[in-house]
Amino acid sequence: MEVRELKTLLALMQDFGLVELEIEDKKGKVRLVRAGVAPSAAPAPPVAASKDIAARTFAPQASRGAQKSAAAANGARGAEPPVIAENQKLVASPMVGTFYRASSPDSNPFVEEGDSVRKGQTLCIIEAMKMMNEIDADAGGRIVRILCENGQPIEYGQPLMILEVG
Amino acid sequence: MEVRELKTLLALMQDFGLVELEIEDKKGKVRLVRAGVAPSAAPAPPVAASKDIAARTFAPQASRGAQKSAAAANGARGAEPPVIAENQKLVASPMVGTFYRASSPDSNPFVEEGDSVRKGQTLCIIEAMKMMNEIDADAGGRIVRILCENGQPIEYGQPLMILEVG
Amino acid sequence: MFKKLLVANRGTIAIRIIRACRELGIGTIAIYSTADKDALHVRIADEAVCIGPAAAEDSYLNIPSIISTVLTYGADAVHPGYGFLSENGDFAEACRRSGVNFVGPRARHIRLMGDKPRARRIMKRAGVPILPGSEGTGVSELKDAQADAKRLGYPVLIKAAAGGGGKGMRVVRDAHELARLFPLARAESEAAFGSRTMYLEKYLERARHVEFQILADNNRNVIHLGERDCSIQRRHQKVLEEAPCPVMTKRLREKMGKAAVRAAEVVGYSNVGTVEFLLADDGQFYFIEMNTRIQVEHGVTEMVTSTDLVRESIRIAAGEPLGMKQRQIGIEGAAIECRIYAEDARTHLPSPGVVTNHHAPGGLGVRVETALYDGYRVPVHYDPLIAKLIAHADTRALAIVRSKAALREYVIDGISTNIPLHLKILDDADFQGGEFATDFLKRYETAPPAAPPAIEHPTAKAS
Amino acid sequence: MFKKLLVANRGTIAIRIIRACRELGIGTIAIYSTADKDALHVRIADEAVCIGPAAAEDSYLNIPSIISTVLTYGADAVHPGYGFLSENGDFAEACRRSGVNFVGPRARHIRLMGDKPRARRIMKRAGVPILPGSEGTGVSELKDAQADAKRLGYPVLIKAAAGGGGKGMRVVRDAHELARLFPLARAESEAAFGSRTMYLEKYLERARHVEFQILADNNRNVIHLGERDCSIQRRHQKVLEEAPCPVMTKRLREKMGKAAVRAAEVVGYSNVGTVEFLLADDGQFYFIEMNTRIQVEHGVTEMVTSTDLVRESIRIAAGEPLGMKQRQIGIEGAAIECRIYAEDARTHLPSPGVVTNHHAPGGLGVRVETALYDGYRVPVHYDPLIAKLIAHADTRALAIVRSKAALREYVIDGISTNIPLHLKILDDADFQGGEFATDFLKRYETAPPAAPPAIEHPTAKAS
Repeated sequence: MEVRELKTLLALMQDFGLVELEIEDKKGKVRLVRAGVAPSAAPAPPVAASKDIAARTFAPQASRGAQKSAAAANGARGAEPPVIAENQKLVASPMVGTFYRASSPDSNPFVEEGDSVRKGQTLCIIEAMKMMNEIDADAGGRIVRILCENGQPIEYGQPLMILEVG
Repeated sequence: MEVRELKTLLALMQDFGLVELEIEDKKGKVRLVRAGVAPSAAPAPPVAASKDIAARTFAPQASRGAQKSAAAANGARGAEPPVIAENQKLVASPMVGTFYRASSPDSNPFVEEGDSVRKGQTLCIIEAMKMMNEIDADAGGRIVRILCENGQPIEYGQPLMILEVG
Repeated sequence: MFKKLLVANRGTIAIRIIRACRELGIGTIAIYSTADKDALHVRIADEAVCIGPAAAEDSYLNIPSIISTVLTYGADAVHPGYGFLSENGDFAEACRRSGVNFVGPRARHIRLMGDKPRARRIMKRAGVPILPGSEGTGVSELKDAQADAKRLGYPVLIKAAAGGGGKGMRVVRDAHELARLFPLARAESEAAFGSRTMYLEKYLERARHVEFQILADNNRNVIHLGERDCSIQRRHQKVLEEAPCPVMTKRLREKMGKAAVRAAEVVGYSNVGTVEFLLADDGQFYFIEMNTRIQVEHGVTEMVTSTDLVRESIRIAAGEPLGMKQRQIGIEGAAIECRIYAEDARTHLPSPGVVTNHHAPGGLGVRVETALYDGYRVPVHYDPLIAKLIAHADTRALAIVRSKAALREYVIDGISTNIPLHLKILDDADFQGGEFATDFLKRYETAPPAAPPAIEHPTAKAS
Repeated sequence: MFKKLLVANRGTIAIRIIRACRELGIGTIAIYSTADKDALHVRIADEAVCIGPAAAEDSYLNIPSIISTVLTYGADAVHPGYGFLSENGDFAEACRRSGVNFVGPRARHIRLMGDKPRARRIMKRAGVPILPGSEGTGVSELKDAQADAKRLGYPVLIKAAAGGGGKGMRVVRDAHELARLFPLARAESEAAFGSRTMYLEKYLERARHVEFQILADNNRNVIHLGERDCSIQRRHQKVLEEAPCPVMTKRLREKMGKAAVRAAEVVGYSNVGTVEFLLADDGQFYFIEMNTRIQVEHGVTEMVTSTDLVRESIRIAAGEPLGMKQRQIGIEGAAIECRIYAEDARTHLPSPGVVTNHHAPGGLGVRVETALYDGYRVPVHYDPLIAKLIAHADTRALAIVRSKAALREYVIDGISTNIPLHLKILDDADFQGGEFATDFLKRYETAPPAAPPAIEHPTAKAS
């Protein structure tokens, strides 16, 4: 099918309260169902897709990718948001800065993957303007995955770790 | 189907209170369900809609309409193609020129609405470059409607009359 | 030259700066709020860093976050664009302290020109004509304002000492109005700038807003690039600008240009700047203020002088000398800029939403600066300026025709814009005759509706 | 001036002409085939008339239909653009006989310059240098061609006497090749132009294609507007053009310009025209042919000379005198035009289909001429030229950088384009150094695939 502006479609789906949208192409079939009608056990629209397509739309036609730094590649914009289970949550950075796993180069990391943590426990440090900002767990649980490398630049809102709650 | 302007279709859905819209193409099948209306035998697909949307897209934002002459307004592009029944056909102009209903200003028109015509009978004249080109009926039947005014400029392919065959 | 420049802005000016950097071989870092993740400036920059949530205070005005981005991602220069932090002395200073170049004047010049009564004093001393107004550091009490107004004679204009953008500005025609509106203006100033200090100026009924573009390098070479006429304003907000000013003479340009250069020289100014004047019917002109940044309307000057002001400002910030001399600057033809706002044509309220169809005009003499694209959602959080359409031609008459033709070709579906207003202006006989002042747009004002209408559903009118 | 002009063309040049008319206050009639009912030129013209079915022979090349439209819808001028009927003497004459102005030279000049051997003879007599080649009216038999080739010495170029656009053209390096390729070239000429008459020219291995823009009014005032370098060609089809030619000197420009003006003067030419030369390594130049219409690449000349060639051609056709003198023409900066074709990057086969996403670049010094819009279906029936991207800057180096940046911002999804090829050219060190000849693009030729691949489903890659 022609997915000319799926991103816009998705926005429109939201705007128009569509609960179902079916497109089958090679020039055939569309089905649109708005809310308030019976068949509504529709799954939530894949919001992430919207972003991907948006990103693709302006993908440079030449190989500008090479110029893109790790920043863009790793940033909230560039990367797929990690998929998490229902009992998991993402620890996101509240600021721009540099990610550190330990309080100093020769200290042990605050946490390792698999570690259990309690609410309020320091998970990592984001250095911003020479200030060391401790990022604490806002719930007890287990660190399932650490998503960033030590010393890596971090955007606002960038996922740092996956925490399994409970 | 052409999903190029699905978003516009969505706007139309809203405007017409559609809750469901199903299109399967290669010029076949449309299903439109309006809110509060029992799903019914859907009317014929509004084929013209696609063209209208295309035309609208670039509708000038200011009142350029005033500058548009009768040519544009009456042309194949500007006007709705007339709706015809299954046993009817359109007589379309094979050339650009001026439409005349009679062979000279003081002659009687070749045909009037309601007249029966036989195959090969002259229906009208298109004058192009001082040449008078007779347009003949390519089937016998009855002239249901004459779509153009005497002396009117005519585009290539512009519908001139509706002929009910048989 | 710089290696990597952080663009501390969004929208059309961010695009403009990124393009200029690309041509200078400078890498670019775009910053963006979470509301702007799909914005065009994010997409065309070499790198892009999310710096905070949608609210401007937490992102585009968030100095610590921006400086942290500079340090973490390794930029050696920052361009502030216009609006946001562009006239914030603290930001310029924070950049300097972080060892990064700020593309703009020194912090003290930003602060000096931001203090309007002080700038007036300096200009007066330097022999640059100013309007009669409050003396000293301004007034914050009604009784002082009343004394000033009495001395000046009505009408007078109340202005915020720390002001800009029309905030805290009121015209008063008698003592009664002054008593009523002074506290209102002061409250507005306090809300917008955190300052109760106001000043009064004699109000000219029919004057044009004429501003001179300044370029100054770090070695005190200062030139001007002629003027722009920005009289077409709605409530002190520019709507349409042009260069040259249609009533300018060579002699007057020389005189006003000299005053503008003097204004920059007297404070030791560097980088781009704009000296704004009121030009009265009798040919007298008066300094209003100096803007210490690139202006929205810089493009019209670029077209008629064949210069690249953003490029020049970056070069100057990198320590390079001015690339041209005053005598090399000529004015070729005429250029008009239409600011395209996402706003309701009738109410002037912002009209955010999804752009369901976008087609920019093009062709000879037509320049478009925009951050729009098909499917882009204009966010509610920021300035509604979505595009600038600049037409350049041999003559002003042709620039007007070219602007109109381009506006008619412009397709922006899904949201409302002020394109119809621009067409009205360009069709206006007085505008075409060059006969207008800052009150021009009042003729197209419609009374605001009783209650502000709900913002229209962005896609409703797409049908 | 004219009241209503019929644009006998489609695509970018139709848009260009409509815009020029709008600026001159002339109404416009677009014509279109049934395949073009949604085309942009149809949408932006004041009126639009469908003149026939998709096949060009039945619509854009259908003289009776076009003349009938002129008479029925009441136009007083016709602009042929380029391609289609632009160099058809019969069409120019049919316009004149119908009492309507043809924007272009007189029919006899079109026919004269269309007869290549005759044009060569006239130029030779007028003292304009020509390449050694066939004498008289050309050759149609192999034995005559063999005699000519022997006299000239190999390599030689076979050309169609009625030719253009690379059709019927072949380089031959020895008698054996001549025997093989002459009948082939002749057959091509017969198919394309209905003429078996060919002529031979000495072939220059490393020469540049340098052409001069001519403007002439009806009072025999002739000027030139400098040159364009169009050496970047693929199989005799121009791909990228620039002004000025990077190796041009002031002295050589004067000399070649004088020859070009002489070429127009000697036949009493009027309106726009282009005199094409080959420029050899040693600085010698040779007349190839004269194009009696506006060229695709006219925009680069407009940028560096600040003229509007389409406007001028319409003014001249309306009987107005030249608006400028030779000494007023200067060359400012450098301009590059990239022709954007809807073609497969590897096979160069046309790539028609629906444009699923369209975003044109913009900003300072960037001019886009296109008939594309978002959702437009590029038809299979016509030339694959879908856009021209023109970058103008102070220097050639900056024009190259600006072109590259703009090409990277250009989004045309759903169909393939030659944008990647342009980026390769602009990145090429020899191109950047100005060191290239008409054989330049051979280095980027890839062997054509064994079998032409099926044209990709236009939307397949959008998903």
